[in-house]
Amino acid sequence: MSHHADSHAGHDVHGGPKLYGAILAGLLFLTIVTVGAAYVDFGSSTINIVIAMTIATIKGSLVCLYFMHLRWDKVVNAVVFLSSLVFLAFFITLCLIDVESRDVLRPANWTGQAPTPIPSQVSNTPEGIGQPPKPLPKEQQPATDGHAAPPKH
Amino acid sequence: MLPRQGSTIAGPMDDLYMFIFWLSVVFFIIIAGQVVWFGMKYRRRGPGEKTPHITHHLNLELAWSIIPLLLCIVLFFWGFDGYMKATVVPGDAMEIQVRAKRWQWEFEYPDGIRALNDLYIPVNKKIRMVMISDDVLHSFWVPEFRVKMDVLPNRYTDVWFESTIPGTYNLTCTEYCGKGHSTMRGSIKVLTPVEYEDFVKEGPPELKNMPLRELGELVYKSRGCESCHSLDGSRRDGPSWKGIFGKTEKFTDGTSAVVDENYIRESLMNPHSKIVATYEAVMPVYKGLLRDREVLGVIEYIKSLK
Amino acid sequence: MSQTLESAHGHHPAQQHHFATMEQQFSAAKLGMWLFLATEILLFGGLFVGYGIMHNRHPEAFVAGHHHLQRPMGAINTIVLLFSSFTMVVAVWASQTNRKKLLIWGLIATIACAGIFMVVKYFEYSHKIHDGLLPGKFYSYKGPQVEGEFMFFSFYFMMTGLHGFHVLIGMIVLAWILIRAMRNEFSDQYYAPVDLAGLYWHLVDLIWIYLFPLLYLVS
Amino acid sequence: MADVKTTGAHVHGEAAHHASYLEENKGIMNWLVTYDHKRIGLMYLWSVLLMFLVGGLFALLVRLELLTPGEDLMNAETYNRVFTLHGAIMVFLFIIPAVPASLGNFVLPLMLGAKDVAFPKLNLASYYIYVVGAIMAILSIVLGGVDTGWTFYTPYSTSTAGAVTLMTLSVFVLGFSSIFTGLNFIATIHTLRAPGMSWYNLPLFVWGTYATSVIQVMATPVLGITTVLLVMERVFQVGIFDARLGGDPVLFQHFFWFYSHPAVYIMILPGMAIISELIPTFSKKTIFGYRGIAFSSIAIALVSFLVWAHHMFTSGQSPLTNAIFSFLTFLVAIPSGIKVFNWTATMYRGSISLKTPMLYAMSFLLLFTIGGLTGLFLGTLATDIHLHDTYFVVAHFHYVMMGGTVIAFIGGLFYWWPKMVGRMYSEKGGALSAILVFIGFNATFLPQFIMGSRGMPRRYFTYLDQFQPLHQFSTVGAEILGAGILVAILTLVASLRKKPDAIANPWGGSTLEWEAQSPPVTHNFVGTPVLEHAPYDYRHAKVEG
Repeated sequence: MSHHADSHAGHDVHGGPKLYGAILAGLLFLTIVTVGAAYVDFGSSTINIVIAMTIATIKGSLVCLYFMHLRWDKVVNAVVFLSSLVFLAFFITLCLIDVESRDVLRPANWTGQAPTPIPSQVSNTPEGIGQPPKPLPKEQQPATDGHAAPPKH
Repeated sequence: MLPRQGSTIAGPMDDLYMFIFWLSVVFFIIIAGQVVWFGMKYRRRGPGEKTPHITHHLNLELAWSIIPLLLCIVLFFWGFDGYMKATVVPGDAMEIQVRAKRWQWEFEYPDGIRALNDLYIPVNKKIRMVMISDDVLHSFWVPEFRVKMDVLPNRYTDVWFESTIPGTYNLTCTEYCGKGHSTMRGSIKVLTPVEYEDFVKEGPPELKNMPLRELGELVYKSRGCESCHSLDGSRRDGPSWKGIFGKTEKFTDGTSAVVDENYIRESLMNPHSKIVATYEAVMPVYKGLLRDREVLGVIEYIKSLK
Repeated sequence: MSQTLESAHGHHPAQQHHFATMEQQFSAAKLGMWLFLATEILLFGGLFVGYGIMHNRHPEAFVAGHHHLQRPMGAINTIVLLFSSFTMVVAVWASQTNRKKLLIWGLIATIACAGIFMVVKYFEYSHKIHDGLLPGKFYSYKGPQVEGEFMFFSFYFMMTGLHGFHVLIGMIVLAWILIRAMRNEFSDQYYAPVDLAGLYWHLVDLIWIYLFPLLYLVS
Repeated sequence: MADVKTTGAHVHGEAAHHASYLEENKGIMNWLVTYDHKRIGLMYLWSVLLMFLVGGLFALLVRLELLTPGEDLMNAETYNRVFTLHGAIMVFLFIIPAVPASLGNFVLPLMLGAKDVAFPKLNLASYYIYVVGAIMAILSIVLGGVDTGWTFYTPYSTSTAGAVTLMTLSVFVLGFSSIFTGLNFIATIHTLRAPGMSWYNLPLFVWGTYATSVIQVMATPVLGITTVLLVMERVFQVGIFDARLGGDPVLFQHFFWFYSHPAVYIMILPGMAIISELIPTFSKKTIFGYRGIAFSSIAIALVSFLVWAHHMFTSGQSPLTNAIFSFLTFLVAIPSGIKVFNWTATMYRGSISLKTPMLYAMSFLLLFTIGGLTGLFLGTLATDIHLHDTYFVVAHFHYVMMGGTVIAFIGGLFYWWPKMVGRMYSEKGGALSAILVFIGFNATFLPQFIMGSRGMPRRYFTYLDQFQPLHQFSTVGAEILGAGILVAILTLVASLRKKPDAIANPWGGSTLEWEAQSPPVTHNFVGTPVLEHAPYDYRHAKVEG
């Protein structure tokens, strides 16, 4: 590590208010672009999200590289930071692969439709999915093993 | 080591199992043999012993990286093949609906017959179980068929098998589901085609000829009556059956009635119409779950409990 | 490594006994901070994964839910946070170059921005609470809505809540740094605490850069 | 032995004894606020050993209950709580911190020639966070118990009664303790290596601990957020894991295993790291394939993040996901295999001394091999369908966790004990414990492979009569195993009553910690150690043991 003339601790001083100001201007500009892009439909929701996330990633990179000094920092710190992103990417991708591919490899007679549920006194058919839960009255709160009351719709 | 092979997929799956088993035995003997043999042969004799300075051996290291890797790839494809065969349902399977709830298995045949815990199926016929859970996760496992699949709430999962030998097979829950997890058992009775027809008409063969009182006792033990109704007069979630026949019961709505054949039948079919005072309406509805003869059996059994 | 054996400049009072040099101490501290930031990313990451999967499952509900958020408020907060990052990085630069006044004012500006952020958040939250747009079983919004819309608010509150918590922690840390700066503890010889607090603050900003489009600009 | 030049007066054999870290600043208060990594390591050691005994007690209760089918000792609800606590305590309070936080804390800076870890205060904080987490976990037993299994699967965990919320929060807290330990070690290894100690001169224990720390830092935060989401689901019903509200219970399993599979390697990698020290020392021979072992640790750490869903082959996740994860699972098997082969190759033509630590190391090799090979049955899709959630799985992971990690931990404890307390223990006691543990362990868990294959599901309070003989065999084995552990602990404790008699390097070890006196002084070395030879280079050895 080279020793900078005015830094006895051995660290170079990088950037300065001018550079940081320029980065801030860039970030603000990109914020306007993101908000603007949100009002435009680029065809599909996937493309819209990809565009929004791309802009966010550019902004994030500017913050990391300049505000967080990664551009000038030791490589190991960048590796640490990037590996957290890589593991996160694995997490997201593999979870999405599962959720998106469930039932894809089903046999020919599987139509992808849920089969008719068994008629039963206790209604637990998928109808009513996605309704907000209602607060349970006190005595119905999960209390005894195995008889927790499901939120009633 | 493995239970008997009761389905068409059991054979191929066991071949793979035995392959991995012998592969493991070979590797274990190699490694354990070295450890024990080196431990004896190169045991330290004195304090000044010198040892050779061997740091690595590239070819040897490559060999024991690549050979296991190749074996693992073989295992993966073999296992994947077996998995697809075991999980992709053939198109011509008979569908049986399964509803798992703590802690019992409910089945429904295509023609609407329902059964609790005991499933009767014809031999040599592809069966697809379409499963859903009422509460928490369960898992459907028949060890002798080598099939297992979790049962989820609000989502259907399926499992299929084709049994090859008539007989009785255990069904167990393998996803932890609470207090009754280890008794959440069922049985799958594989019938010959003739027996199966008979079953569709008249119910399970061994029950057909059973004396009514014995049949009633069986129902008491196998259909969950036991958990709420005692036989010795002690209080559980429902009234004890001891000496109940002929007694006059008071109900929560203030009325009362004598416990007779009709009352017992009504309590089974439509239990919530009359609730005995001081008890709660927790009795499940047995309409469609019990055959006529089983209802008679329960009545006879209750009569016999003096 | 050869220089690490002896320090040519004697010991700085802030140097701990187990480090040979200030440089070694600084790079250890910085690496430690980056590792901590990595854990923060994975902590928030779990929420992002949950959001992504539930968004895929109930897309209409998430779009409908986000219409209850006020984009201008979100945009203002984005600008406020970006600006605070700027003042923070200037403060770090000031401490590296012995500009004590600028350091103090930079820190004050950063804390002030964080305060503005929290005030805006307070108004947003009270608006939601008033409308009954609360997470989980407390959701009681009665107006027209799409099935599953309550789940958007579960995520809205969990994600902004965890982020807001980090802003609060950041304010406390920065206030502590400010006090130390006013006591003249930092110089071009020793500015690690300012630098590390800055890294933390930029991460809080970084996460908001993603939260803003995900929550306010869903399409 | 790595030749070390020390600038102080420390010379082998005739060194003046300096006041050790145990003798300086005595008094309980000095211990409780110490920043010394050795003292913190010892405090961790007593804590994890206590937790090990508690968890072991629960294990014996489980085995006793299973002596016969039906209810004998406890009812089903109690049984469920007991096995949950056994699992949760053993995993979160014992195995995960066991090697890194106790032995690692003590040994790692010594091996690096450092005076302490990079962040001593954080080290102490991490210990107290652990204590708080442990107290919360114990409190949850008193406040209603937990019966979810250590895996907290939803929707059971979100609907059952008891102190699940408190237990979950305890796991959250313990996670931070683990993160801070890992973070501290990574920074230490990067910045505090002795002069001359390049990455390829690091002892393999350090490589293993480094790989472990990477997982601790990168995976544990996901456990943190998972527990937060679980608590949110329980308290607010936010809906993410609740199928009735449009959530996905299988998603919880993804979240949980994204941490908990790498966590399996948090548990086993330090065990492997210890074995990589024991085998060369007691074979008095340089390690075979240093780079192979070092890189396989890193490879395991990285690939371990990509295999989590192999716990979910029958969970209802997609067949495509099953295929991907089955394949990746096989990839993680290779580096483990490489290590085992390298260890046995190290013994080849060595001068093998069958001291207690080596007996444990050899047990490890046999048991871990069984554990690893039985993993093949479970990684293979078709056979996993049959074996998933059975006693086969129970036996498999006990072979890895107990037969692997715990055996290595005890071996490491015997190895570094003289360094830690300055006393030699009775070799007879040590050898007896190693043999009892080996026999007891196999008697306990080998029958469980057979039971699982034959149809015995796990987490069962009662079982079919056909399994009774095997269950009884297993229970008897567990008693022998328990006795072996007890003998080990008594042997170590008995040595404390003697006068200090350990020399600096009783085993002829080649890594830097053996250069410090036994027990070391507060700042580890008198003078600054400089490494001149690679570790495990026995050509330069001056044999003492």
